[in-house]
Amino acid sequence: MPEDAAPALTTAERDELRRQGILLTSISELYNWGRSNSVWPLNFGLACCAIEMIAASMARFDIARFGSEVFRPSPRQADLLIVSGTVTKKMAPQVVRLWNQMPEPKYCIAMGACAISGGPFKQGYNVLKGIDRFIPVDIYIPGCPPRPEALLHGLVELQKKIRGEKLSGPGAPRHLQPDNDCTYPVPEFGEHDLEPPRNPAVWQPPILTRPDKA
Amino acid sequence: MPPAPIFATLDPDRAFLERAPLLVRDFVTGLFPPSLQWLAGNLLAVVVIVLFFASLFALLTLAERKILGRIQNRPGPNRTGPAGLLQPLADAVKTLVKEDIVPRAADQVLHFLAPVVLVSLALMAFAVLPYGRHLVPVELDAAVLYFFAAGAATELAVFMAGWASRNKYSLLAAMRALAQLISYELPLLLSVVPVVMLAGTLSTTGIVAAQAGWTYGVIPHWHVLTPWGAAGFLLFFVSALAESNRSPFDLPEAESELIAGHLTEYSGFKYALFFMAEYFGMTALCGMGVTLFLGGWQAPCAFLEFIPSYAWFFAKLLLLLGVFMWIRGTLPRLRIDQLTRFAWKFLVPLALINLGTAAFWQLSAGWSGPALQLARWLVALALVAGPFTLLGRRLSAGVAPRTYRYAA
Amino acid sequence: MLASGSAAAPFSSASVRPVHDEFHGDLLEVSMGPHHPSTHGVFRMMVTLDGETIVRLKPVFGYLHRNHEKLGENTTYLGSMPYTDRLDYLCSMTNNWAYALAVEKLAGLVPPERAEYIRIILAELTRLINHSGLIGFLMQDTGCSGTPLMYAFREREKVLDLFEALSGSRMMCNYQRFGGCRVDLTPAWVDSARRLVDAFPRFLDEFEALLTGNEIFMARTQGVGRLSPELAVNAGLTGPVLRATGVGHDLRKVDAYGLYPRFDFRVPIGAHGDTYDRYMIRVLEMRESVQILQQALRDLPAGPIMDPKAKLRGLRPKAGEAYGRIEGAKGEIGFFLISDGSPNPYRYRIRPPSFINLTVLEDLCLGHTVADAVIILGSIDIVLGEVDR
Amino acid sequence: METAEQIRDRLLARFPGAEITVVTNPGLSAQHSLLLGSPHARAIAQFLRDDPTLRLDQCSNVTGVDWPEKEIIDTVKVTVPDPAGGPPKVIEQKNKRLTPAYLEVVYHLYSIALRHGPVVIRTRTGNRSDQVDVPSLTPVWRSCEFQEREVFDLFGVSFSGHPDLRRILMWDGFKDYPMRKDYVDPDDYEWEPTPHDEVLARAKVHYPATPAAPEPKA
Amino acid sequence: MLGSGIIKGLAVTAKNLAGSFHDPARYVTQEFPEVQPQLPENSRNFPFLVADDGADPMGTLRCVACQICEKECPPQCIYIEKSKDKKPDAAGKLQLYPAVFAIDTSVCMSCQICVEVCPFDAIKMDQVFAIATTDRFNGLLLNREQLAKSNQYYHSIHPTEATEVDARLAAERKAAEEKARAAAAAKAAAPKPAAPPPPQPPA
Repeated sequence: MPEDAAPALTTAERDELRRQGILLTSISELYNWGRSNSVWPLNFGLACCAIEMIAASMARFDIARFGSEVFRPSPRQADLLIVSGTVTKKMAPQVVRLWNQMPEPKYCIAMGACAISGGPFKQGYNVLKGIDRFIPVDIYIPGCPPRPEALLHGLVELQKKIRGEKLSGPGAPRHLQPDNDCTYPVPEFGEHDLEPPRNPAVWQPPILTRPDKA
Repeated sequence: MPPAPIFATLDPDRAFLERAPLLVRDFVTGLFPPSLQWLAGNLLAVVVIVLFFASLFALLTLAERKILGRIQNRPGPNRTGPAGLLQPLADAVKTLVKEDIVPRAADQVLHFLAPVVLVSLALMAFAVLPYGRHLVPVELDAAVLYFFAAGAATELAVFMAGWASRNKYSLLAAMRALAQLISYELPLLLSVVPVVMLAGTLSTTGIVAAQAGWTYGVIPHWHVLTPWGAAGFLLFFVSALAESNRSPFDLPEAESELIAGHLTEYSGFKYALFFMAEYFGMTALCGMGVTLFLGGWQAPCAFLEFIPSYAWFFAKLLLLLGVFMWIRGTLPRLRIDQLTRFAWKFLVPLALINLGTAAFWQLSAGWSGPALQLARWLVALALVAGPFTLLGRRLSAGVAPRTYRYAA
Repeated sequence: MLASGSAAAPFSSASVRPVHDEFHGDLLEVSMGPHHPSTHGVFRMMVTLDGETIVRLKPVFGYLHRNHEKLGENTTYLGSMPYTDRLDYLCSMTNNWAYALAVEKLAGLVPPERAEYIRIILAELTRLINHSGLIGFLMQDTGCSGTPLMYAFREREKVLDLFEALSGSRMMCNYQRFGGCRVDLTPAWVDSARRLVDAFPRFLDEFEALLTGNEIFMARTQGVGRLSPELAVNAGLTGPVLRATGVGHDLRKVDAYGLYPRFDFRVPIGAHGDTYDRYMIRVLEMRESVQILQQALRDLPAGPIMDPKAKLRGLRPKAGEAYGRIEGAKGEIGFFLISDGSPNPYRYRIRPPSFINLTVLEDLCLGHTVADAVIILGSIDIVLGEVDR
Repeated sequence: METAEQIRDRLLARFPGAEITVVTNPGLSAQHSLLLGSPHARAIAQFLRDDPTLRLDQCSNVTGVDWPEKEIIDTVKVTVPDPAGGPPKVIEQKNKRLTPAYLEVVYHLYSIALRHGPVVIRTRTGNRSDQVDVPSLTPVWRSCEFQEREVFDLFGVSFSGHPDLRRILMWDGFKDYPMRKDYVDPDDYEWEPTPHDEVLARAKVHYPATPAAPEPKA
Repeated sequence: MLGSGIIKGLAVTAKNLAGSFHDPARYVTQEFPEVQPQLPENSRNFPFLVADDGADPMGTLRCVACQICEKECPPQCIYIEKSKDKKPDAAGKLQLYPAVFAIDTSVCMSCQICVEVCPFDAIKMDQVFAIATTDRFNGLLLNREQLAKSNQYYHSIHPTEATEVDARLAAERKAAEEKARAAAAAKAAAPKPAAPPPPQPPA
């Protein structure tokens, strides 16, 4: 509600607005409650972390308790992309494509060191140093690999994040902003590296300052 | 125009619970002017069926996830609402608010129509099932025919979806769906023919009525308790699994091979509609199975008749659906050629022979005395078991457990 | 048994009909993967279909190529050990062992007896979880709704609990060291391992009751993906895939590395080389592994677990080269190291069994359907971390 | 099993014109290998596979090794006559030379039928730039198919006679040979909070040019 | 007979379905956020720095900034800068300390090699795993203050190992003290006795 935009409201109008606000609030609560309790991940494993992701859906940990055991193989029906493992440069375009194919509202969890930053393999010539160079990531789960419980914890954090989203206003999530077509450019294979090697709209690292070491 | 009899007339001997649905109906239709009561009654039936089966669908998805969970030593969804009961609601909200993606290359009209057609066809099948003693939404003389006509058309909607998506996996799924339709419609129908033949009617109420009564008050006269009926029920059940695309015949949406088959390009609520139609189809087929072979709404023993008939119907229905889920939790999937071979070389001949068994059963109905009765049973059982064994041996030729050697 | 006279290596039939053919209509080219539920990660198969029948299949690799060998040449010998965990990330213990073996050959270290026993125990436990997990995944590909996989992972969690109690990590154990092992077994650990091993045959029985005699499973797997022993040997296949063709080649017997000659176990071999054989060989191997485990846990000697000559840091083996290989769960996993006397290996090469086992994928799949290709791939047992490295 | 020298002798008897050298392995495993000259390599490989006493039916492992030119300083003692007519002096003379640069392919052969091995054979390219051809052994052992493709992809060794020589791990348009020792990977070091050595040097390019900023946490 | 294998399989799943209601071996779920996992002692996730005194962690870090772990760390996720001055350690010896000690948990592979190579028992493995975050850059880079945990904490997660380490350190300290005492005695025996000044902590 842009409150400062309407300074000359009568009390009645103000009450009316408030009532709408309450309605809107309960709708948004239902909306967020439904989405947060029905997060269907994409059935998409990349590397070692995928095994822990599978383990999280197995009997010991049972991700089904959160309503998330419906691992959809098709991106069209998935709400959550768990990037579970090393994203190589050869794989990065496909990951971005999958992300583009998912319908909004969608979320991304970078599971494990490799997905966050390239992890132990970051010095490799074919390893992308973190999937957040191309797509926006909501939750980062460090670990190599994170325990299944850590993934469940990440999922709970994601549910919290979804529940905290607002339906309107400037803080609205990406998919509710009108001028957002929610597609991300897919990098292409170049002669030495991906082209472009990063998506500057998504990847904005802070500037590191460091005293001279030597 | 006089009000058409939507439901059969009220039986005054019945208990209150038995009559309760009718009383509610009469109360609601009574609120309308008499000239509109036929319309109100029809609409009420439609609304009740849609609402009831939609919520049954919601519960079934939850039940399936919970049963699969329990089979796999885990609880399944249990934190959305008390014991996870609100999980379907959350899923519904989620699918409703998801973005709806139509691929640019897809046939826009067919891509939209397929789920709509599928759900409406699946819903149509519910019109002729007798849910209770007097609860038949539409009393049709050719109810069985109508039911299978509506059921067969659903596969066309699957084909529509697969073709319209312009996705190679969807296309493969569409091809599979058609092959499956052609193969399994036949045994499904053939397994029903004996029932129709013996009951002498295509009306579902008539078929249920033909299974009324008990021997000694405890052994019901259900078709499934006769040799031909048991065989027919098994044939029907297997064909119904295939017809409703359930494991082990879930080839069109074979997840491990074809991503999600015909559903690959569907998102949001359209996907939910497909899911709903699958469950509707499964429920309707189970309902038909209950009607044809398990005595419909009849109680299993005379002294259990105090429980209202619709409760019996739904108890049997849920039992069958539970078996569907149990099978889904156990069995791997067949291959498309094995699926068709199974239908044409095994189910169809068995169903045809079963027709003969049923005919024999009907002809020998007059045999009396324990010796003749025994002979009747033996002959009928032999007619069922013999072909099953022989055809089964041919079908599984070359497929057997093996013994293994050890290297020196 | 093995033909030796053929002049050239056997290849899959080269005469595949063209994609466009006026008599048969167009063929369908499907790219299965790298995102596909049944490619066990990010493997990709370019499949050409005639109806549903495969007429051409080209595997595409590299979607998980994380430059393992390059990293291995830029880090110390010890520093590569945790990376080997991530090769075949289901079997970190056997990878550790193979690498340790190669370095021990290079540096002349000899692990003490107790360490060898511990290695055997851990390797066989790894074999149990790998094979049961593989069968679970295979059944998933065959279309089960997760049930066998769940049972397999139920048991796997028990083994992982043991691994975690010993090494600290569930999957990435980083446990073996050059010349021995990092941590010693405690008596409590041995007891729980013994309990697990004794209960394992019951699980196997249940698993087999669920799968082995199932008519649908047999129909899906028997006669599917047949492989001749000649081709299998020539294509360098190893492990259960090779033994399913009837070649009794098991490095535990052939190389007799570690202390395997002390143990009484048999090597099951198949006769048909089809998918069902590959499944059954693994089931039987698990039963043999249980035998080995029972003997090892019974006879576990006391003593040190590290070669006294070994030191943790600053290993600089003499210049030279060595190739160490062991029978991993998926086949022969080998490490080829060239040392130039510096702390880093000059060349660090992994011989990945599942990569080489994929050589025959096209031969196995031709003439079968998409559904078969999926289970054939599943029965070869690949892990992409190892295929692409 | 025969030693490498015995095999070489037998091979030389069978293939009189072939170049076959025993490459000694100074390491503890002492696994010597046979260096095969390109012209006869495939025929020799086939002989090794089919020879009844060897029957090396399994080619287990194929590896590329990059040997760039390396400067070696040989210390030679030279006797120099004293120009002043005294007794000749022995002085040490340091000769710098470059080792030839080449790419090497190593094959580990085993016999499954006779349960012995390994016999290690090697082939070498002429140099690292334009003469990178060696004969492919894929027609002899099918197991070399993917492994030789991998060597081609990562080292740039071109196998003549390989049925399907394409890049296997990297994408098709990739130009470099990343496993060579002189490969420089593309720069993406803009966020390296814990860099070292070479990485530190490369990461610093991305840091702002503030000299010796005070550590904020101290 | 056709179907017997299928029925056997159905029996197995039915047994598990029923067993999940009464048999703990057939109902293995640990409901995570409520039931925390029982981690074994050896379990490890990310490293932490041991501080002898939990009240003053920065003053009593065992780490002497020798940078061995930084060099041995396979993925190179540790960054250390030595201090310019020296502080006395627990044994009273003047030692450098890390002015900067950063571990990038977005890179760390939990391999434990830093722990193995540390000659001062200064770095150990933590067991905390519920650390999912939305903060990519600052949430994952742990600095000295975040890494330092007390010796009591170390005892609480790895009791056996911590007791061993404490015993070893005490023995080393005692040996050092005895050596110092012997040296002092030797000096005292010398004509000009001059006791070594007690180590003063710098201000």
